[in-house]
Amino acid sequence: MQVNFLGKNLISPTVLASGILGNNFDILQRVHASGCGLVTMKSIGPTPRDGHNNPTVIDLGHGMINAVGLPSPGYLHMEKEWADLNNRDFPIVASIYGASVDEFQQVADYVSDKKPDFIELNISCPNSEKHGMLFGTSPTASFDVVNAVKKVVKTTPLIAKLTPQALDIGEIAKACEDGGADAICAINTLGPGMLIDIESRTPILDFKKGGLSGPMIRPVAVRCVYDIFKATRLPIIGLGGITTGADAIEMIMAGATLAGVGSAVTYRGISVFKKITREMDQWLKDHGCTLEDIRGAAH
Amino acid sequence: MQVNFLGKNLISPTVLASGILGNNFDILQRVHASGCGLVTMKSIGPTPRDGHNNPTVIDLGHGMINAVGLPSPGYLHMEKEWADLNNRDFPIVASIYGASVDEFQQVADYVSDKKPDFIELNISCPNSEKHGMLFGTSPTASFDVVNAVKKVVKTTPLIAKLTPQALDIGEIAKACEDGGADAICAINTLGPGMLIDIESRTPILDFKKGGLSGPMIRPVAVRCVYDIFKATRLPIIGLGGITTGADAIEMIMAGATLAGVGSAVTYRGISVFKKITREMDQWLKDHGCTLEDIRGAAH
Amino acid sequence: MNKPNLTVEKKPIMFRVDRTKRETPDHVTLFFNGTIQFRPGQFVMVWMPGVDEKPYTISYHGPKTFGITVEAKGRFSRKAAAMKPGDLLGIRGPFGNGFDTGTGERVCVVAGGCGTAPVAPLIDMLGKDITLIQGARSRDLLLFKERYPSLNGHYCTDDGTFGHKGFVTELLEQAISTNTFDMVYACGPEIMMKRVFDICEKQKIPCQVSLERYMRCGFGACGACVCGAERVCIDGPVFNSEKLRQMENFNQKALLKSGAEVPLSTYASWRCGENISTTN
Amino acid sequence: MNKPNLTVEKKPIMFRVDRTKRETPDHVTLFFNGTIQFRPGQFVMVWMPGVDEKPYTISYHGPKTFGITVEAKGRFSRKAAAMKPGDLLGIRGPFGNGFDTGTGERVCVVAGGCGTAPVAPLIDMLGKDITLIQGARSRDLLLFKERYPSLNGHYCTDDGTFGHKGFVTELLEQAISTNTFDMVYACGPEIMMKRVFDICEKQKIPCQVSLERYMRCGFGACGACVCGAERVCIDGPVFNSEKLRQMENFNQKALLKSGAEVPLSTYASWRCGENISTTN
Ligand SMILES: Cc1cc2nc3c(=O)[nH]c(=O)nc-3n(C[C@H](O)[C@H](O)[C@H](O)COP(=O)(O)OP(=O)(O)OC[C@H]3O[C@@H](n4cnc5c(N)ncnc54)[C@H](O)[C@@H]3O)c2cc1C
Ligand SMILES: Cc1cc2nc3c(=O)[nH]c(=O)nc-3n(C[C@H](O)[C@H](O)[C@H](O)COP(=O)(O)OP(=O)(O)OC[C@H]3O[C@@H](n4cnc5c(N)ncnc54)[C@H](O)[C@@H]3O)c2cc1C
Ligand SMILES: Cc1cc2nc3c(=O)[nH]c(=O)nc-3n(C[C@H](O)[C@H](O)[C@H](O)COP(=O)(O)O)c2cc1C
Ligand SMILES: Cc1cc2nc3c(=O)[nH]c(=O)nc-3n(C[C@H](O)[C@H](O)[C@H](O)COP(=O)(O)O)c2cc1C
Ligand code: FES
Ligand code: FES
Repeated sequence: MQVNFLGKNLISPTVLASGILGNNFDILQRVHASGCGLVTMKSIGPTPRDGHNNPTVIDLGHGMINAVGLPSPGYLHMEKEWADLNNRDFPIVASIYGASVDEFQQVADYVSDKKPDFIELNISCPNSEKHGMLFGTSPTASFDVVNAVKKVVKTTPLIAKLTPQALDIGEIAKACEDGGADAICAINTLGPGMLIDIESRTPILDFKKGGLSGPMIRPVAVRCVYDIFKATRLPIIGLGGITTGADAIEMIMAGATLAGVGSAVTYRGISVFKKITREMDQWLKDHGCTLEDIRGAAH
Repeated sequence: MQVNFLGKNLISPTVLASGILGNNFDILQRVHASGCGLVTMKSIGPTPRDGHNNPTVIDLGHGMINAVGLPSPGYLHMEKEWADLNNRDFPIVASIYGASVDEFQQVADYVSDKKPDFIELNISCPNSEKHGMLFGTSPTASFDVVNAVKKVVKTTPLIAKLTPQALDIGEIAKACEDGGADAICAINTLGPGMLIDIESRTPILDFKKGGLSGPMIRPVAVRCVYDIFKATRLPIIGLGGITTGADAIEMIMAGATLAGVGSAVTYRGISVFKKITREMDQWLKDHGCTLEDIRGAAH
Repeated sequence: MNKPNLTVEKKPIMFRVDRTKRETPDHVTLFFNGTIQFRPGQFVMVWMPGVDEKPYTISYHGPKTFGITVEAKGRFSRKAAAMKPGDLLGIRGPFGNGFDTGTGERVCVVAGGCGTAPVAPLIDMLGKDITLIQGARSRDLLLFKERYPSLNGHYCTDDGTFGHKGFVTELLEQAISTNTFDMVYACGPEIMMKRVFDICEKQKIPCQVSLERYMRCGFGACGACVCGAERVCIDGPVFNSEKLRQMENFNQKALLKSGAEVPLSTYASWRCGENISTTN
Repeated sequence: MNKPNLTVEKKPIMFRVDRTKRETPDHVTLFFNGTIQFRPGQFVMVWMPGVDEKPYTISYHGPKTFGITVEAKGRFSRKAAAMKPGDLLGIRGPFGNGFDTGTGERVCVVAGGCGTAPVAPLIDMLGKDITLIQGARSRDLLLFKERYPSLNGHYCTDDGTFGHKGFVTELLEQAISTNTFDMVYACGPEIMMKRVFDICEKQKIPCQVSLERYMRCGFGACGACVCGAERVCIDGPVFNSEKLRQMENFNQKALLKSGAEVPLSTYASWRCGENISTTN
């Protein structure tokens, strides 16, 4: 089930979300081999960072909560990864983050030289004191960071990853489009939320708060993609709670071009990409239509 | 399990959330008789309003999505209710909404004469084009509406009901406190979200988007109450996904004074209030402590 | 894809109309392929994408099929009655308590107009000594007239074109005078339900009647359907004598879509499309 | 309140330490009242509120009790080893694949240091013709020395205070030369695992070894624990010969907390607290 995304041919309309598995090249390759059309690296930061102590990720059954806290070797300490990237035969998104426009620019400048197929700007992470979400909730800040990065990366297509916490996510998407983004990825985790253990009277996550993902956030993700589709002409990676082919079809009908998958790896294994692709394919066959036919069909 | 809330004695620390059941006095009385400490009327508006067509409420198992759309007879057409209120022997919250500060003032002025124990300002509903949520996401607008209402209601204690969509809910709570609010209720429904039926390619809710409630939003509600507790000294009605006594204890540990219950009526019946109260009571006994002891204990 | 079991799924499950059957000039039954576990008297919320969603009683059920019978009246039901095989509808449910069928051997079933829909599967299930009393405006509007040929049926019409000219309540009084009933089941307009209840109270026969209110959620959350302190969607739609005795609003009051409590006559006028604003 | 079944619950379930047992100067077992369904080799994430959460193998299990055995080394494990009955810990799990126990009659179990913890319930369960080879730094650090008195045990210590002076791998080579094994199970430092694997490869005996990496989620989502393309938490922690042959990073590379891929020796230094920044 080939699809074209910003000029690249993908073997499936499914995308591995950033921060799921993507800690090294080998596992990205395994995910690709499991039928994933486009794999995203764990978000890369300007300097080495450990992230938070455990507990960092808890499964709630109908979704997950996490505050991993943007661990990263830092873009300067990933020679092995950059070398591996050079020998790849499948498309990769490099996700990056920073605490300022300067940092985003600096990381993007370096990373674009390593020639990933796309660079994703994580302007939407709730799990750090100072990175990300601040940008993604302000149209002007979103414009600024995308615009600044666009200047340095020149040809690498840019994907802006947005947060559902934005009051008007359509407006943010439009600002990113104006700033030079080539696509939108939505959504990052929702909330944040908090779990308190009542026996020890302690928040369970070491960072106390964490972002929600998985099936429970899907209605919000679908609404966000719907709003973004209305507000821009950019292709959208619809992400948030997708677990089945039907979920992916729903996201496409909201306006997505590709279907991102994160937490579902937990619920259906790494083969979830193959499974979702097969289920989508079957559905399209049963209904005698193509992905193009149904994109944005719910509008 | 008596508790005191702003000077009123309640038979239980549980509160019926607005918009759940509270369409007439008889059912409020039934909920009270089922062990609920404080019952809230369905939000009352300035003029008669039908709300949205069906589907308006869908159960997703781990929570609900709704866009009822603030139906209301309008405060001028509720003589029967106001008369019933006069003869009550249990405390009641009148929830009100408006599309402007003027409308809030007008409804509050009239309603306070009917002597409910509390007036709740619904500045947080996502299910209408122009009511509510706009206020609850801006500190200045929140201050303005609370302040304006405070001037006309004089003695009726005011509860400001907040939305998790606020970027910094602590800041909003503080603005409400500064405006004269006597308590905070958090949270209203989350999102909004959207469900699309892929066979008909149509959003399922007639209003397309709807707010999420129930177990799936609990982590967000707990985090909001935690943030509000940090930001203000006001008592908090913690609301969002509470279904068991343990859930209520968790909310109290986040900083709530009372535990609001909405969607759980669906999952455990109207007797959920009695059940939760009993479970809380048992837990406190087992742990040899009081509600006071554990309030905010997770901080 | 296999249809999931309706009692587990909570979102509307989409069904294509399998076949339709014109029952009378006003009534059409829509059949669906699917299993549904339900008790007679329970209802489903029927969603017509882009139009609205309304409660309908399950009127037919087989091992692999079920049906609802629609009286073409207003905007929604006219569209529903005009549906063709292959058309899509969403179904949520079943909801409500349904009739309590574990009560006594000799029963009387009273149905008026479209009220025959919920009692049909009741009759299918009871398999007891059943007296059926059914009324309609006119002969050709008598629903399911041929469905129970072996049944002890008493019929009446407003215009006298079939059976007794008059009301089902008259036939009920007559039947009670010559039979001993352990239970009377009834469904029809609320004024008729009230008369049935009064008759049964006088004769000290327990009864169960099915009521109707404007509904939103269907499962007891929103309070749109309250009749006093009872939620018609989940505490009902079937209420027994004991409950009815305490229901002050029975045959008296109902809520409009706005939540305004009005006399039942005002509610009926709204429901009957007399362009009364639902926000009075 | 009854403890929910651990295999269903996903949040940490809180347990109070029921009793503790000092196994050696370095090792303490914490016992909990609760049922846990698990396979030997599986682990749980153990949360000490306000401190951290780390993976520990289940080392004891009974019908109503289970235990973990902690080697007091660093910040977390020292606090854990010092816990008293009544202290609270949160437990998530069990996670991981565990050992495959359906393989052949004659098995050899090789354990080094704290690696004895996961193989103990394996020995309990196997009930086969078992040869145990166990090593430690010194006599008093030999974990569970009295736990399997009837077992065919071969011991070694670094300092020669008990059994053979030397490495378990030497004992393994010896045992292989005089026995036929259908399977070798091993747990211990990764360098020892590599030697065991090499010996088995040479002798064409299949083996299963348990590995260790820094973990976050424990259930295959975050990728923190990857060894090449394998997630140690869910594809492992037990890997068989077939897998090991393809794992280039086995005994070579590991990720630090930051995700930086480093030589195993660097990782070990970090783990051994030599104040190497985890972000290299
Ligand atoms: C528990 C329950 C079970 C039900 N089961 C059935 C069933 O099995 N079959 C069935 O046909 N209906 C049933 N109904 C009624 C059904 O839900 C609709 O109200 C009805 O079909 C009319 O909808 P409408 O959209 O056509 O009317 P609306 O578009 O809602 O507007 C009113 C219009 O409908 C007509 N109308 C609607 N309701 C009534 C009424 N109660 N009395 C008189 N006129 C009315 C009027 O002519 C008017 O034009 C049930 C209702 C409930 C609460
Ligand atoms: C699947 C799995 C199962 C495990 N089962 C057990 C078990 O049953 N029993 C058990 O005791 N541990 C087990 N561990 C290791 C355990 O999770 C911790 O890493 C260990 O207890 C040390 O934690 P710490 O907090 O004390 O060390 P940290 O605070 O994390 O910091 C490092 C410090 O710990 C010491 N240290 C930590 N790890 C090592 C190591 N691998 N080698 C040498 N020194 C180290 C150092 O002395 C140093 O001071 C297991 C790990 C995994 C991945
Ligand atoms: C454990 C975990 C780690 C994540 N790390 C990142 C990250 O580093 N960068 C990022 O942009 N998103 C990160 N996310 C968010 C996901 O990419 C995704 O947006 C989110 O989980 C919603 O998708 P899902 O519901 O399919 O999981 C992370 C999510 C999880 C669960
Ligand atoms: C069907 C429905 C109707 C609601 N109507 C209102 C309303 O009129 N006014 C209001 O302030 N909140 C309304 N809410 C929000 C609830 O009061 C509550 O804030 C929310 O449902 C979260 O609590 P819960 O998870 O316990 O349901 C409504 C919620 C539901 C599910
Ligand atoms: S329809 Fe919602 S409570 Fe009955
Ligand atoms: S610890 Fe998260 S994938 Fe292994």
